[in-house]
Amino acid sequence: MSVRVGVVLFPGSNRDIDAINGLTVAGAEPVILWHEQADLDGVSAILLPGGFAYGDYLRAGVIARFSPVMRSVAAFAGRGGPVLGICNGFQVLAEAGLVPGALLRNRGLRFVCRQVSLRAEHLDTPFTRELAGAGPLRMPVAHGEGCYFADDATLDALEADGRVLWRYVGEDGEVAAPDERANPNGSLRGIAGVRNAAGNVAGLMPHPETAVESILGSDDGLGILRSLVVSAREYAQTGELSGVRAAAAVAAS
Amino acid sequence: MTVDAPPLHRALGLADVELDAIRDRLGRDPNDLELAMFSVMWSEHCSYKSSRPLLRTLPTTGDDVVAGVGEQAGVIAIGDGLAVAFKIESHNHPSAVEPYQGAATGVGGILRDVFAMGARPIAVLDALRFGDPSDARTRHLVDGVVRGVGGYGNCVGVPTVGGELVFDPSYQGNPLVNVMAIGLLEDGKLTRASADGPGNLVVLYGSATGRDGIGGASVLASATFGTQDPSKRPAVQVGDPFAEKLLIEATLELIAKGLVVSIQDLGAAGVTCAVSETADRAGTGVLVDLDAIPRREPGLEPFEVMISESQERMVAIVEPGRWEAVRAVCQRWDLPVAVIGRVTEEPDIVVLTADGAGALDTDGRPVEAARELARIPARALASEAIVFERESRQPARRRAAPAPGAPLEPVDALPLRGQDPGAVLLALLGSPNLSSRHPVYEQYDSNVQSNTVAAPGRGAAVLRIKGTTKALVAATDGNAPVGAIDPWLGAAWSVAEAARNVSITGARPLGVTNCLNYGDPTRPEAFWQLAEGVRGLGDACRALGVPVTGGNVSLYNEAPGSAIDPTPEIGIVGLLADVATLVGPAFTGDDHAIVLVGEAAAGLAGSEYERLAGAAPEDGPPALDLERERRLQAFIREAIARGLVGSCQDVSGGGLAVAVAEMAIWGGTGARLRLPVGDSPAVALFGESPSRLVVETLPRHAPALELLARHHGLPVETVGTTGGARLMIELTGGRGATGAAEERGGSIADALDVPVADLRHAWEHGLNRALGWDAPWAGAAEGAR
Amino acid sequence: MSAYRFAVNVTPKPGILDPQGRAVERSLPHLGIEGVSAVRVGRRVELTVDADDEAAARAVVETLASELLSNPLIEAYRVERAADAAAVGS
Amino acid sequence: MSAYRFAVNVTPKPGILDPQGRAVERSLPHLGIEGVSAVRVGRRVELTVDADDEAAARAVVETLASELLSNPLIEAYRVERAADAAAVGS
Ligand SMILES: Nc1ncnc2c1ncn2[C@@H]1O[C@H](COP(=O)(O)OP(=O)(O)O)[C@@H](O)[C@H]1O
Ligand SMILES: [Mg+2]
Repeated sequence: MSVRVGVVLFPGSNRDIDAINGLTVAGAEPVILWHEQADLDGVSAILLPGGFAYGDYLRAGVIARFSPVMRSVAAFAGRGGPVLGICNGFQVLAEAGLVPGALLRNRGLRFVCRQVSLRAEHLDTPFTRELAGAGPLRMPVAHGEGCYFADDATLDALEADGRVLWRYVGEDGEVAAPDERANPNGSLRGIAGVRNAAGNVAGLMPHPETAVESILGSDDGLGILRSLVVSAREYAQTGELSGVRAAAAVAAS
Repeated sequence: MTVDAPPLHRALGLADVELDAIRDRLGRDPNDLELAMFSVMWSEHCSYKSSRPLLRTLPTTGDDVVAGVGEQAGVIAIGDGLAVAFKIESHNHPSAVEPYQGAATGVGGILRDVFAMGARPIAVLDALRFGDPSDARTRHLVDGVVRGVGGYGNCVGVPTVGGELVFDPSYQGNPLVNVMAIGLLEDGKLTRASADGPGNLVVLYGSATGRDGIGGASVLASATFGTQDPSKRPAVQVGDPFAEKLLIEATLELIAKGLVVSIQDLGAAGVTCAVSETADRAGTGVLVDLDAIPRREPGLEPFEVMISESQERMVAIVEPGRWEAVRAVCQRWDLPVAVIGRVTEEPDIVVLTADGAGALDTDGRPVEAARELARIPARALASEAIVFERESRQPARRRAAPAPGAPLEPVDALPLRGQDPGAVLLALLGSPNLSSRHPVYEQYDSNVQSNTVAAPGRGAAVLRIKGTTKALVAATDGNAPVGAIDPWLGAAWSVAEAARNVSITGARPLGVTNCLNYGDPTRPEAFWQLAEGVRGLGDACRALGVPVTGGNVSLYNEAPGSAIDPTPEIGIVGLLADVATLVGPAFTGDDHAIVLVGEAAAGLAGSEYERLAGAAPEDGPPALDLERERRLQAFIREAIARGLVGSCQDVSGGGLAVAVAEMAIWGGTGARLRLPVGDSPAVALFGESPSRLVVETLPRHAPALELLARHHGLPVETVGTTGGARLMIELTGGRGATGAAEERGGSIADALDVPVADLRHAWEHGLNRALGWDAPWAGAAEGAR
Repeated sequence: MSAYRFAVNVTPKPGILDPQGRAVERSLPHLGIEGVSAVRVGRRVELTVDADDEAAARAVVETLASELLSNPLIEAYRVERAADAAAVGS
Repeated sequence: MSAYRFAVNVTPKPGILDPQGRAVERSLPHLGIEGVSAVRVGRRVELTVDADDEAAARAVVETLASELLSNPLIEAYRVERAADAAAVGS
């Protein structure tokens, strides 16, 4: 039986089409979660898709954060359910404080759409467990505000805690510094994606859901979506996720 | 009115004969509101008053054409219960005034034309033309226009998958911004803009109405831009792509649920245009309740409400019983919605007000307090707008094309003398018009919706159609330099090139949309260019068997003292039956055969080589044989279908050398060619004569490929092999020789010999350098806004 | 109830990267402008609040500024009364 | 020479559509906020000018504001002295 994965639809979301396609290819049953609904329709994982929720006016992701559905998403995350935010979805999660850091305007002050290379930093998480190796993974970025920022202490803590999940890498496989072309937006320490302290909520700027078929230029993103689907299935069956920490441990850390 | 004040009709841009024609149609004098409505509807932009007689000559029919010229967008059936809708439109003048918003609202407008027909927009292409890239004003325009196209398209979630960017001095005072949109619709969802059914409601939904673009249609499209009358400065329209995204979803939902009789977008001339055109198509009229139109600000005059060009609005014709359901859909998408009128049998547009209290009762009858502000027959505003037979005069020609078969003159000997042809190739690849456009298209989301098989950068865009094996292939092309010399040739050439770009992927061209960018039609020379352009467009489409399904005419592209070169912009969509057979333009491997189909013709005029090396005054552009072009395209489609083609590129800007260099750069492998030089190495290497292809094939397939080409009556020769890290082209057997060889006294031409890495470097960095975008402060001003 | 017009100035916090501010600084030489430094680009939001008194109105603005208009991780804000209390259509 | 700190407030002109302002207004119900209207979203640019006197400094800011920081077709600007004259590191 295929597992139900929610795709949150805000006014202005536009990669919902891609998310639905990607999840379908990855073997899940996508379920649209309208921004005004509080009920999560029994989904076992949630994907916040890309786009421009509320036009990204003011600041990407900020208005969407106040939608009724986001209260339910936060509660679902609090219960340990797997949540993945992609691009605008990452921005919404960051604005909502569900993942650490902020996404600033791209350092080059222009929207950037091109293929990038990612390296997965950990392969034992709900979002990377199905990856064959660390990478490099080829997939597109498409955003104007994707420069990952947190203060140095926070960054150190994230790294020490294993919460940096993906980084931009150059052709040599090395992490791309903020001023290198392989780092499309100037993100600090090449960070493309992170997760929360418990480990069940993650966000990334690149688009694995658009890189799920070789005809689209790459299927390297499939491993990330499959990981989410496997995690959803596990969560549906056991109410827990492997590779995450119990809430008590998080509170203590 | 004081004696000195110009009469109102002239202030609105209407000529005296037009006022007479209006009196004629009304049987009385128009009042001021009526005059304002006529002035926007009879603008060139809405009425096509100069071009309509020409456009009637175009071939517009085809077996699969579901909707064509006269509709908001052309629609062609593609099987599997699907159809494709597409259309191109200009936003030149607004973009010259305010590049970001001009371009952004251009994208918004053309998308509305497509989804108003019931199609989900799946792609945008932008064809852009500017003056000198080193000029500060040009840079400001490029930066703003590109940000505007991206800012809008990215937000609405429609990928921008192709287009053009050309720099030429003729656009210095008058940039061109043409945008094409493509949509996909299911059979049975086609929705026409026709106000059928007297008694039905006229529903306005989308953004509220403000003072945006008042008079923009008439002032911008009908007056020469740049005259210094500040009162003609239109209010700039600001686009709201977020509102457009909601409008797309709401409109498609209304259509999917079968809630509307008809839909039309609001563009130029606003409510006036939408109600008069929809009524005219149905032979009905509309009672407009002015009071019911939602406003963004207080104090709007009736004429402002009627002609405002506020963006992101649509009009739907709705049966009364469906109104509540329509309202619910709009409210779900958070869009203001209101009943603003009723369809009537009496074929007049009647504007009513009860001083803000609502002029129509719930049954659609005028309330007692209602006053009639305007009454005009719908057809007088729309299909029976005035038409002018403009005077046409051929200017003394600057240069003529050499007659077909004329001996090849070495007109190029001078520029090339003493030059290593490799250096010329590097200069061409790094030039503003031929270098990689990635600094521009990387600012566009090109893969949202997960359909993009071939993204911008390498020839035509390819979009797979989910749930089928099919793909759509799309391109825009417009050749102005050739058209400046011979406007017939420029237009026919543009069609040939656009169609060729589709055919070389293996796809069959379905239909053509076009944007005719020309000068002031009241100048006989400019009108002649337009007439010749339309003739060339029609001839080429007939010869290639591709119908014209729509388009747009943009006239008065003149800055004080200069007109643009005539620029017929062709947008084309083709269908690939099986996306697995798609052929790209990048070399696919080493030791493959390189086959040249077609042969070089004389003439370097209008080429990028000429732009670089200077013009030879006695030279003309090469000829175009439309019948040969048809056979060439039939040949390549057949060759691809039979699996004989590894990669294919047509010879266009920069000539054969640039075509092969691109294939090498993109494929990451070099090549070695021996090229019959004829009499002119420059013509052989850099000439842009049409109807030629470079085809890569497996060595064992080369004989079959050659045979097939001969079957189609095409000259063909295997000229080389792929592989290695360099591009080497030996020139053989000609009288002329490249300069370097001559200087050594040799009679055998030099080889062109350049590492592919150098070619790539020149090609990748050229545009950033030309625009100054490689400087650390690049784009600062615009970016900081 | 009266109408009070406020402005909220949102600026990047000290130490936070401000590429827009830097871009402005870098472009100054090309405009022939000298002596300008420490450019910071932020947002300004003007709004009208209907409330019983100014304190109540200001409380609404503070909520809005801290929860919606600024991101405390990266931005600071300041609320001020705006001179032109006249409401402007949006 | 002294250092003067200024702020330039750039706002959409009256009558010009302000999609950002509209979006903020429409999101307020989600925040449970009432009574807010006429929201206009613009930019605020703060900068330090080294000049002989305040008039000279202000002249520089005016040039900058009209030529670089605002788009006169759709935006209005106002220059003001910024309270915190202390330069903030960018
Ligand atoms: N150059 C052209 N070639 C063919 N058809 C054209 C051309 N220009 C305009 N048309 C057709 O005339 C009709 C009116 O054009 P236009 O006013 O631009 O459309 P719309 O009202 O949908 O914006 C459309 O059907 C359009 O396709
Ligand atoms: Mg239209």
